[in-house]
Amino acid sequence: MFAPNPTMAATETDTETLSRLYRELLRIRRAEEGILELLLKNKLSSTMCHVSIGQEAVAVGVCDALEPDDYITSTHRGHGHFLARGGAMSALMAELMGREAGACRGRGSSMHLVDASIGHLGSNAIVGGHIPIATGAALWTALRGEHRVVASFFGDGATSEGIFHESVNFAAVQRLPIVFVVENNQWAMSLPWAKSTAQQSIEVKAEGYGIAGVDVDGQDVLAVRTAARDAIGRARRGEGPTLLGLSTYRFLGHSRADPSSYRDKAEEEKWRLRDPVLLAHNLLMAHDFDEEWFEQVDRDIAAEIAAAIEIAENSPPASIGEVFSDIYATPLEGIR
Amino acid sequence: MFAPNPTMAATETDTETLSRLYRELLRIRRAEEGILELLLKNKLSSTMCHVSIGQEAVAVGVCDALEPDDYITSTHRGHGHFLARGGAMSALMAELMGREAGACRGRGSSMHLVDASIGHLGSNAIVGGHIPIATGAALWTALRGEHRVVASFFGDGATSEGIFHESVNFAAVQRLPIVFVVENNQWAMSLPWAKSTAQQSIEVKAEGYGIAGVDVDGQDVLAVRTAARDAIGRARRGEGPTLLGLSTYRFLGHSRADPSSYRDKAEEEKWRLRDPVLLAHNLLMAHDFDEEWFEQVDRDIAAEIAAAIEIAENSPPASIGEVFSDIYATPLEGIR
Amino acid sequence: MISTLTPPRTVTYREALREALFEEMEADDRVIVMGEDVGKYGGAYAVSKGLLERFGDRRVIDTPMSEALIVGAALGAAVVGGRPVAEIMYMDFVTLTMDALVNQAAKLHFMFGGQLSAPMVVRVQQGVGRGAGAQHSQSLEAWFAHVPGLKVVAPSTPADAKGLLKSSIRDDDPVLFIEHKGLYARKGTDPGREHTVPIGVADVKRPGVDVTVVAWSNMVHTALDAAELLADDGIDVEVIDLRTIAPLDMQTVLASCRRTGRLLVAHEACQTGGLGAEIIAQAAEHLHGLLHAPPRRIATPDVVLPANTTLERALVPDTDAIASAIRDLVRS
Amino acid sequence: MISTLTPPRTVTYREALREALFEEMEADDRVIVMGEDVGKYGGAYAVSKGLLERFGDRRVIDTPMSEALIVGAALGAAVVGGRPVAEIMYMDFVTLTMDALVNQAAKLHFMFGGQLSAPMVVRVQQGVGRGAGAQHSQSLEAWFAHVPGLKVVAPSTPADAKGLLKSSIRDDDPVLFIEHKGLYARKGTDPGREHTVPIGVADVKRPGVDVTVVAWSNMVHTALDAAELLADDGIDVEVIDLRTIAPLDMQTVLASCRRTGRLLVAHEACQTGGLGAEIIAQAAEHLHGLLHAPPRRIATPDVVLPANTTLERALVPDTDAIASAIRDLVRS
Ligand SMILES: Cc1ncc(C[n+]2csc(CCOP(=O)(O)OP(=O)(O)O)c2C)c(N)n1
Ligand SMILES: Cc1ncc(C[n+]2csc(CCOP(=O)(O)OP(=O)(O)O)c2C)c(N)n1
Ligand SMILES: [Mg+2]
Ligand SMILES: [Mg+2]
Repeated sequence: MFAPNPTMAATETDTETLSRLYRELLRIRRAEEGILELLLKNKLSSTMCHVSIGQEAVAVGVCDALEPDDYITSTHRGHGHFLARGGAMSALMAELMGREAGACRGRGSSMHLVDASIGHLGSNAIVGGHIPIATGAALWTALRGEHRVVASFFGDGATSEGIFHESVNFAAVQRLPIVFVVENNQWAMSLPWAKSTAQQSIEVKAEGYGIAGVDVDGQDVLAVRTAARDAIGRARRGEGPTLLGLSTYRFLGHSRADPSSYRDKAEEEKWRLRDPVLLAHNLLMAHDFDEEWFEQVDRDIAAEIAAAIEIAENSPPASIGEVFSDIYATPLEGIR
Repeated sequence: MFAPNPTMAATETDTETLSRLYRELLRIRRAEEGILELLLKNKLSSTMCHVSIGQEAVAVGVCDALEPDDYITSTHRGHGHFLARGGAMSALMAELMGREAGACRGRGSSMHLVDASIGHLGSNAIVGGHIPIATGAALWTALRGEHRVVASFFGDGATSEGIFHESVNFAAVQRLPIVFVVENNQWAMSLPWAKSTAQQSIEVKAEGYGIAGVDVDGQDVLAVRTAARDAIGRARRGEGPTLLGLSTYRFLGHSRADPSSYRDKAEEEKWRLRDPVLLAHNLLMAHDFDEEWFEQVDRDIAAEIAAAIEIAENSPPASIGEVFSDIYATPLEGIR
Repeated sequence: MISTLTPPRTVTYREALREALFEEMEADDRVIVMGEDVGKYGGAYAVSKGLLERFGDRRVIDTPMSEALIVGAALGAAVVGGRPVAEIMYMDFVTLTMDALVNQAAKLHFMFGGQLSAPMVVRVQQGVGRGAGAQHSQSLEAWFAHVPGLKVVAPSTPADAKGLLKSSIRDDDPVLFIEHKGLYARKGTDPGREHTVPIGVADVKRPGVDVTVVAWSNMVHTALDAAELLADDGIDVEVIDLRTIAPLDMQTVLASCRRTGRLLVAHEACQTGGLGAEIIAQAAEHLHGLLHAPPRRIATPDVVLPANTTLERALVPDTDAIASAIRDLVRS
Repeated sequence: MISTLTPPRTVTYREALREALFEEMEADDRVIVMGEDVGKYGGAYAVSKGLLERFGDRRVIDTPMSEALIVGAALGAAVVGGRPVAEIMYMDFVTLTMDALVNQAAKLHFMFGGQLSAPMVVRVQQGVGRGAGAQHSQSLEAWFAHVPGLKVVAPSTPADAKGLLKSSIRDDDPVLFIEHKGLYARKGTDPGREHTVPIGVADVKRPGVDVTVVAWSNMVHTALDAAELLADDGIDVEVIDLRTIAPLDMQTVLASCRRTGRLLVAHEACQTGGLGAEIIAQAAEHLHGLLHAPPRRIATPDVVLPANTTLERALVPDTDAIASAIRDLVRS
């Protein structure tokens, strides 16, 4: 199992990449902070909202390693995956605010984001519910010889679901082009990883399926990206699936109502030191990026978020009429 | 993974044990041959019937290692488990023939056998459906500090079911006193083990759950018994579950209608050489058991089976009236 | 009316459930609680708060995220002597437990010739109110009314919740105990320690002579509110709270309909194939020529629920919708 | 009547399904088949025999025993361009796939704002006839009529089976395609290559004026046999084969009832909460005062099915039982 070390390894000195990744990490962080503000202002259309603050390097590192034609599937905690994959900030904000301009036309809110145009096949409110969907997409793309890869994000908690097992096992037998991304934030609501499983190494779990597996520092965006590239490369070369174990931490509660009182404060503080945004920031500083550059990034992001919220606010609320007509893709005469 | 070797290892010279085991192996073999005859004579109450011919050493070796207070759960191919655990021959025959004297009063037939008085908690027609039941029984007995052990029999096919994963994982986390017996007869209907999973070692699978696991020759009843005793001992000492992988072979089709045309005849013949009854027979011969002894065993078993069938035939058919009153254990006034 | 007596204590639905669990666990050490986050977290809707501290982690068991296992293992524990109360966090996740509930728990007693039984409770929570969306808001009780061997209850008040939970725990059959996310904070009379409510008996929550309204769970309150509204118009509504979904107490419903001559069933589940169909069907079979107006259902239309509180409110029958359905019924 | 014309070819229900799969796979390379033992084994009920040999193992995929994965992966393939036909061996095992069917496939199109759709078919087989017992004989169609977003069909003849399977494969929504173990060997007219049957349209299998009998799947034949019996007594029975379970074609049913004034619904599923309830309920709502007798259901009682062909036969409505129910209805 991965043991977090205090600094991010500067295994990569390509500053263009690093600055791109940093920008994306911060963009997700600020977007979710913005969402929490909207929530406090009662501007969200649903009471369900799970932010990924502290876990951004997982979304950013993996999505950076994907090609445009690839697919992802995501979770109830999926704002970061959506943005990192290239989903529009305004589609996210409008969705959360229940507007027509939202990713799901205001019907899905925080737990259901999607953008088929960029291969985002949907986030899911059933923990594990999307893993077989990702597997099926991988099956299809493999059958067609398309050389696309699927990355399926899910949490540590999801690994205890039967459907995780059925999906990984099938993908292994069929050697499907899929990366199972275990976004291990150490907790599934109040259940610690050690009570989710008696085998905490993802690498060893992968052996149980006869596939590749790795345990990686999920706070180090470069390490995540490197491991993801390896896994995606294997998948694209027809060498089958990987279980990609990324150790990370959810800095806030499970959902807005949760004070995480089941967690040890010392543990929280230890992980706070390994804030993925901070680590990337420090590394850029070490590479002589200056205050001005950071401020410009801040401003760009703030402007993007403000514009997105404005678009959302100007968008009409989700329409009730189409609640009836959009149940089927092929409506039938017979329906009443 | 276990590679079958041509003879049975005489690791145990205790001839009393060996003769007991042989008698039980043969008893199951002959009982199932009898069942196939009844089937051909159209005397069974259901069309569903799966025999375990070729696999007897699994049932016999494991059950011999259990204590009277222990529990088992079983499968659609469960005649052997039922008999080896101590179920009455007449309860089996009467059940298959749909009589009141049957294990389930003639309502369950081949796929649903039970005898609570000997800790047989039921066989199940849903592949994997009983594994969580076994796990729950182990949970209960552990919570109560009873020192009982549960053995849950299931096939290679069942290991692909999500519920296998959820059950083993939970048992591992809770260190439950349970032995998961993988009765690996190489095929799940027409699916070979190699297409069920990309990791064919049960031992390695067990590591993925952080528990003990072994790959054992399932045709060698002594080897099965020894491995089962180890696993049961661990469980009883509070050291948690074991995945017990037993390589065996179903000599006949999946069910009566199946000619197994998907199997290689050479493979079938190779396994026929490793008939568990024959191997035990040979070993006893090597220990100077004589023809007369074997004939006496044959006669005893034939008599037991004939008597059981007679009991069954003299038992009234399952009653229709109680189909209505036995739906609930606590009937309610309000029901109509 | 001013009284000098101490008013009866009130409790919330949540507290009533919690007290039932506490009391039954104290009375019978075979009662255990298991599920996701039922321990320190106290349950997603805070029902099991305090149980871990009182009874310890051998009787209050936090499980991994494995819904099928939760119900299946509860069944296994029940078969060998336990009386487990399993929690499935949202009714929508019951989809993951259908084998254990439907093929195993419901069938085991009969299938095994009466040798085994399954004294277990599966607590779930369903319904709208939080904009929780398509996968966290469904009302699925009708499925389970179609599964012989299960008992299914869906109480609407704290007293019924407590009384039925106690009866469910003491019952020797598998009981699906359906709560509603909109009910937990609702207050009502505290029925006291020894209160039980029999499974299978409906309750007339408001007697009336003009029309029979049948509801259960949260919809009972909407129906009662509608009845209050209509009282001002001189329409006297009888509201029957089914309380038990399976087996159905149709005697109470039919007797009421015979008196009022008019029947409305109100439910939150989508209309087609909902439990309302069964109730209307039995009324039609048994009351031919006795109803003054066609029996009617009011329910959520056959839609996928949006994760959007505004749309949700527009879709699920509210007080006005029920009141106007009743008005139509009385007029016709 | 002797004819010099070649009689139309007959096919079994099983062959009709197989031909539909063959033809659709030939016409559209996006159509794939997946499930347990669908390849060399040819399917537990031999429907997919020959497909593997013709289309290879990239389009005919034997899966491990992982029902939830089968339906979930079919959905994933559908979302990205495939048109999978998944097989679940027994309806009873659909319990293992409910999340994929109910929470995912049925909801995805609406939930994701129309961006995704799920052109997939899940073939299942249900019903009694083999003494297969409590866990291999259930009829569960009613559950799925209560899930907006799904289409559900249950054809009774080879021609309908073929026509509906083709329509289901070409449809852009998830279709649950329900077969019956008692139907596979049944023969009927071969409708030829280009035959399709629209989803959502019931079929009058026998016109009549005295009473409307609604049935589907295997029960249609029992109803037709009963109708033949009664013809000798001068009772002229109209038999409607629903063919589609969801969405229901109630127009056809109600129009028939308006003519006959009498309604019997016959089904193999247990009575309470079955689809018969919905049909009777809609009839009661729409035909108040127009029926000459109370509407009636005949169904398997609310029992756990025994694995015993004798008991099975005694429990499920047969020709005589339906005939006598019709007689009662006509007399009252
Ligand atoms: C099948 C299912 N069970 C339970 C839940 C309730 N729930 C939502 S998120 C969550 C914890 C998930 O943990 P994990 O997979 O580690 O993801 P995280 O929330 O930590 O990102 C739970 C229990 C759910 N949505 N779906
Ligand atoms: C959940 C479920 N899926 C499918 C089946 C149909 N079926 C019955 S036995 C069987 C094969 C089981 O294989 P395995 O677990 O290896 O046991 P074996 O038959 O080889 O003893 C199948 C597919 C079933 N009964 N239950
Ligand atoms: Mg987590
Ligand atoms: Mg096998």
